[in-house]
Amino acid sequence: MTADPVLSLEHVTKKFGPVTVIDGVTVHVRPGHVQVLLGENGAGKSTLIKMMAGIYQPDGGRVVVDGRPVVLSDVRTAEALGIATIHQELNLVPTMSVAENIVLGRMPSRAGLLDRRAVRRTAREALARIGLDLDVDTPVGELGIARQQLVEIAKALSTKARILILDEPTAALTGDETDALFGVVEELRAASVGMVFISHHLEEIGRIGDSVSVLRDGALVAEVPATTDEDELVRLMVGRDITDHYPRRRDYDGPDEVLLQVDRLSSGDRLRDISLTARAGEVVGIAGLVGAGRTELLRAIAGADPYDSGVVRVAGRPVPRRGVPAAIDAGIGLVPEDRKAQGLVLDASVNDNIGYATLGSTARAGLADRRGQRDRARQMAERLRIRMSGIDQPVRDLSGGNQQKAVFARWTLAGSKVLLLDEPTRGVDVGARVEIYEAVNAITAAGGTVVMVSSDLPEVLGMSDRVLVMSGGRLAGELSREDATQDRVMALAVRDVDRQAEDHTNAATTEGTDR
Amino acid sequence: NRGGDAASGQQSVTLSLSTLSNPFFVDVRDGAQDAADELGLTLDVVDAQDDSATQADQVANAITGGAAGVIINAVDSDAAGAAVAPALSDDLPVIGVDRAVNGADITSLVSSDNVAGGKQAADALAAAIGEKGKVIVLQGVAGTSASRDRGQGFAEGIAAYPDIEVVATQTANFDRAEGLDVATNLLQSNPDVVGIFAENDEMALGAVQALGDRAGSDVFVVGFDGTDDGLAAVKAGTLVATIAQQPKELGKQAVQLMKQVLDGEQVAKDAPVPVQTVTEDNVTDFLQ
Amino acid sequence: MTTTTAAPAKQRSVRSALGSLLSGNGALVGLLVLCLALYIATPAFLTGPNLVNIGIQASTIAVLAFGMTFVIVAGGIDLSVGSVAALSAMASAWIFTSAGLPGWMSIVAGLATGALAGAVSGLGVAFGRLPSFIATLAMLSVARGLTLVLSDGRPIATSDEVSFLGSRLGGVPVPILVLLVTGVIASFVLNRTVVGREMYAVGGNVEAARLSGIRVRKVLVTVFALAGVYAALAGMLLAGRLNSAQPQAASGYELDAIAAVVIGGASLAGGVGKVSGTLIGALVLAVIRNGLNLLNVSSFWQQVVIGLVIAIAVGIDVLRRKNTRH
Amino acid sequence: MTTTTAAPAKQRSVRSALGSLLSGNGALVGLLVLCLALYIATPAFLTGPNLVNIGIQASTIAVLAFGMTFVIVAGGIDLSVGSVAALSAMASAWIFTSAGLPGWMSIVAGLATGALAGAVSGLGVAFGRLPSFIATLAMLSVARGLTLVLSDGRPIATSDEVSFLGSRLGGVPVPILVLLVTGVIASFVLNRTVVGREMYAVGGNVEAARLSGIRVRKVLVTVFALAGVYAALAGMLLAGRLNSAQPQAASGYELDAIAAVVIGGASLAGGVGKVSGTLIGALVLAVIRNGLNLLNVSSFWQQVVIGLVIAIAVGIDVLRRKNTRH
Ligand SMILES: Nc1ncnc2c1ncn2[C@@H]1O[C@H](COP(=O)(O)OP(=O)(O)OP(=O)(O)O)[C@@H](O)[C@H]1O
Ligand SMILES: Nc1ncnc2c1ncn2[C@@H]1O[C@H](COP(=O)(O)OP(=O)(O)OP(=O)(O)O)[C@@H](O)[C@H]1O
Ligand SMILES: [Mg+2]
Ligand SMILES: [Mg+2]
Repeated sequence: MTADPVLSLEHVTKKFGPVTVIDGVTVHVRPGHVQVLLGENGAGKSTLIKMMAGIYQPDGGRVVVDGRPVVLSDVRTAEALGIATIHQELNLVPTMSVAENIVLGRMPSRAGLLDRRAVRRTAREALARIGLDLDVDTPVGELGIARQQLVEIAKALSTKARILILDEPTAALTGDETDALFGVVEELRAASVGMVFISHHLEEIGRIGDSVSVLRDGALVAEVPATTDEDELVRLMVGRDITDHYPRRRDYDGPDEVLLQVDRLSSGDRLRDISLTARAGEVVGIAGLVGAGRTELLRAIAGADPYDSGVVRVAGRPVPRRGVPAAIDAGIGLVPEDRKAQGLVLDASVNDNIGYATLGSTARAGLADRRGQRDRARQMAERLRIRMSGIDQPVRDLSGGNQQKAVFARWTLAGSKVLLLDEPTRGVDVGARVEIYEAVNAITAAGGTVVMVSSDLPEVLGMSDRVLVMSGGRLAGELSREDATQDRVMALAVRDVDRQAEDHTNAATTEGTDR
Repeated sequence: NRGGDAASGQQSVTLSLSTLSNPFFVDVRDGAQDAADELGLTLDVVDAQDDSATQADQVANAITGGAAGVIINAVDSDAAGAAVAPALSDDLPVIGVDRAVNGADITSLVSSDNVAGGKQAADALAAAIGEKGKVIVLQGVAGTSASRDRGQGFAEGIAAYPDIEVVATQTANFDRAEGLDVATNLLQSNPDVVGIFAENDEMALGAVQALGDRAGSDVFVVGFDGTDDGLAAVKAGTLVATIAQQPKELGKQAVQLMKQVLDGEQVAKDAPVPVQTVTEDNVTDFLQ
Repeated sequence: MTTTTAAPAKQRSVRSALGSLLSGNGALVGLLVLCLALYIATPAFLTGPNLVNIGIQASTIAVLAFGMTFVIVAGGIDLSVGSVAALSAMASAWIFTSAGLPGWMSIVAGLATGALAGAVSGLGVAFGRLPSFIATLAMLSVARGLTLVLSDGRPIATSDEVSFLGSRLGGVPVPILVLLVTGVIASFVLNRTVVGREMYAVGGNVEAARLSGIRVRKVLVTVFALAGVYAALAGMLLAGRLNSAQPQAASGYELDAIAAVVIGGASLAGGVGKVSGTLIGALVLAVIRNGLNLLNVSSFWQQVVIGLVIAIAVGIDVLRRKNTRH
Repeated sequence: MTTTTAAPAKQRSVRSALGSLLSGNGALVGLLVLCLALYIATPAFLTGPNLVNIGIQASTIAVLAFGMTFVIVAGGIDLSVGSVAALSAMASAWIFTSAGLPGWMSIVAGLATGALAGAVSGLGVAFGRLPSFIATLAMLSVARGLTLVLSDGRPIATSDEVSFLGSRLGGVPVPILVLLVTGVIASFVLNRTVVGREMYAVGGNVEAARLSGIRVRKVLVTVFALAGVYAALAGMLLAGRLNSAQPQAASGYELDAIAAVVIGGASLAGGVGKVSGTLIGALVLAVIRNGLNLLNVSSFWQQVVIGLVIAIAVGIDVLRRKNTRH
């Protein structure tokens, strides 16, 4: 606390049109110190750090670096001052290789010519630092979102900055990767790098932070030590108590029915022979490490990707393998993991985005039910507390967490009987998370079933009635709510199932030829 | 055995036309085709789509394709010289049709004189408007030799009438729809115009459309080419005159000359096909 | 219950479609500046008859561009509209003149030709997975070739029904009526129908649209077929004005149509675009050409001026939007 | 130290640029199928002189398309290349014939004109924030107009230096040499230089590029200026073959150039594209035209066939890629 700040925002204000998003906030970044920013979705955290990164210029107040006021007119200026940023939304070029993405904007070169060897070397070093083993020539677009996030982190770390801003770097990560990242943060702390850290995972704050600036509606409400008790942080942040973080309730009292049944689903080497069931009124959680094939499984069930063999049944009836519309007709809905690429039409309004899945079903004679749609979207936005200037605001201008809520709202509105959630609360604040969980409760109470993939283990454990664990494209095991603990899940997730897998495949082939 | 056609034993000749989407050149082709059928030649017709480079490519392809001779209707006279050079150096006969081929010593040129035609158009228009008043000119595609030559001839011709003033010269790209729009606009800003010269019949017909009832009574339009539609308009009195080239005759004579050359006969360097001013008086001679 | 609420809803919908067609829009400022400049430069510009002329002259491009708006909103591009317009008009004239079928059939045949050509491009994009640029570039060539084959390179006279499209109805030019009606319909389709809203979704993020259960292929085929129908109408409008279908009609109009849509504020990246903007874009182009004729600018310099005005018109819009944003 | 390591690195880089130019690529299968079909159809196709013809005939579009590759990779489109080619060639001829400057100056003047025109478009895109479609559509019109103004609508004779570009050098046609050299340079720029890689970044995700500190505007101006230089070269090549700069030269070539790039596997969404693919695309177009001439297909049907072949060539590529994916 004693060191002088390397970077300060002093009484900064930021407006978008008539809306004041940041109002007279002061934040200091000190060397060897992790400054946490905490606040609900849309509180202004990302806006604040964008003023440190040279993306936005404050409308009032000033930015001070090394005691001197500066104007960070663009990203390069900020970089020149040693400021590196990991943005909340991925900023990678999907068509380019991992290596080139890592050195983007500062490619090693001689006389304008690319030094390809140095590019690869820099990239490998950067990946090694966070313990990521990846072919650096892979196009980034072929990676899952978690690995993309890790590449983004590696990219920022490789700049050797003295100020590092991390905007929700852990949102897409599982425990191991988070641990690796925090290891690097500790190193950087020792090397006197000043850091800003944003996360909606409160337990991470105590682990890594030094002090916490709490924002509410764009204003600074408190600055407290990171050791502050979590409940107190929540109170500061949302202005009320949240007693139960995982309010799972089983209110369904209808007939016990298997709603979703997956039989021996296989797809290449990414999904191998997966069978599972989900019953009415039940939440089935799926845990696993990054790359375990969880996303693939949900996408196959939802008709988003073709699969090689196997049958998906809803309420006993096989779902025709004719893409997403057939799955939707059968009552399946998918909240995809990558909201920007797969979930949202960014230029369209919140209203439109919430309505896409119900556009056809609510229409009369081919005409869209615009008024009904607005009413429904408004209600749903209210229920999930989407923070926006109006229902017609482009979803692009929403904060990350609120964008996630908009995708969730679409499927809640569609009233799917079988709802598949892929990382449903990634980037969602504690308060809003509870709203989403309540929505899940409502769906199961009404006799639906929810299959939830999440890398947030406490969430899987807290909200699931049953936990399936995936590893290497297979189901590694199943745990009841009572048996499910972090250790047991992790033990299954890392279990080497490869040999077992081979045996299985052999058996399956023989069986296949016999038939 | 150059130009031998295995199937028929006929010699094949390539006719490279500047474009086939203009009825005038369709007529050139038809005349050429008729003559070829009559004389026992195989005629390969290629369409350069008004692009000099395409034309050069097509001539080159004709040579490698084994043509016995090339009849070229140049997209542009100057550019065509380079295009036919390889054919000439291969000792293939090259006959120009309708437009000159500059910078190359071609075997013969069958053409009507566009500059002279422009002058005739000026005279016809002057006669129709009583040698005085304001006129406008609709130009063809800027930079094409047809547009240049006809425009030049008209300008020279009209200069002989001191009481006639050209108040506007605008391009309508040889296109009927553009002729309609541009003429409409020009009549708007020059309401007292009494005559219009269009560098081809298509634009002239567009101008007639723009004039409506006034065509042929208040305002007189002169076209160029003598296409079927143009001649019909002259007969109907909406067009005062069109400068008729004889496209079929052009095509026919070019093929006939080619046959003579291939048979080893000597031919003249220039084979002029007359252009004629077609008015109501003589239009029936041109209508088939 | 349902019927009583449905009736007023329908009334409102037509009114709001008109409203959205005419509502303040991007390039409007550019258009107004242009008109003001011409008003000062020449007295012939701001006269009733000249404004009617502009309306007529804008009609072909505007109708083409309305159809193009569907395609661009859905994230595609249609290079074939000019050729399809010519082919449809030629088919219409041919049905009447050569096949000797009744006149109303000629209109139906023209529209059907356009729809078919558009649907073929759409199938190529949706099922053949061709980039729309390629599928419609191919159609540009094929349709023009078929037009030439059908007509043997010569104009064909149109039926009276088609010629009516180029005439006047009680003093009002039919092309302007067609422009207005097709504009309102296009706006209605884009704003009020399910498939219209789906076009925005497909253009905005095709993956998100697909995962939301939107039948992307169906939408794409619909979009191109609609563009084909609009092209057919534009082609017949043009033929009607000339009383004949021309083999080279509307060639190169695709760039004008795309320009009209983009000047009107649509993005070639898809997902953004309004019919009202497209109309303004088409008017900008027609006004420039009209104005340059009125001012009798040399045809060489005309092209220079047209280019500059297009850049400036869009530039004004970009500036205006930048200012309101921040 | 640095020099010793630099030398082999440079050798490798040139070799690998050539390698990547020729390496197996998307539409290659389409091209080979096309050639096979023509080989079967006519004996005149697979002869030395005819293949040389194809090379010469492909050269103009290929050089234009190489320049277009930069633009498309960077996520833009350049409609002005045909006009800029004509303007540059005209400026080159004018400098020599009318201004009477020495012949080598005519080449320099041509290239400078192209670079300038391209840079102006680029500035419009980068600083004027115009969509590249609009900025270059405006330039299409302006450059053509200036060409007409400069030439007064008449062809101008070229200098010997420019005519050399259309001649032969020891039996090898210079256009083919130019095609190869410019192709290798383009491939080298895209793959080996920093600004080349930045083009992919800007085209792939402009926001990510900006946030990574890439000077997006500088990249955009460079891209369009390069396309202008390539257009100028293509224009002089064309003029050299005809010994005269034509006022209407290369009009409409922009669509062919874009088609060549897209047939070669690039995406109009940006971020994807290879020079080797573009070359194949240009060859596909040249082979179709050559083949149809050799087969003496009626010129009306030619357009139909060209359209179909373009669709099929790209369709084969799409199928092939789909198969290798899964
Ligand atoms: N470009 C923009 N235009 C208009 N409003 C914006 C823009 N960017 C952000 N906002 C608004 O500013 C507010 C703050 O957004 P910001 O992204 O800073 O929130 P955040 O605290 O990072 O939230 P989250 O936790 O969800 O990421 C939000 O209400 C958002 O809608
Ligand atoms: N299109 C693809 N081609 C090749 N491999 C792929 C493709 N998509 C995903 N993979 C790989 O398949 C594996 C399973 O990925 P998936 O995204 O399903 O994992 P996951 O368990 O959902 O993890 P997470 O979503 O947290 O990354 C990963 O190794 C991923 O890199
Ligand atoms: Mg944020
Ligand atoms: Mg996943």
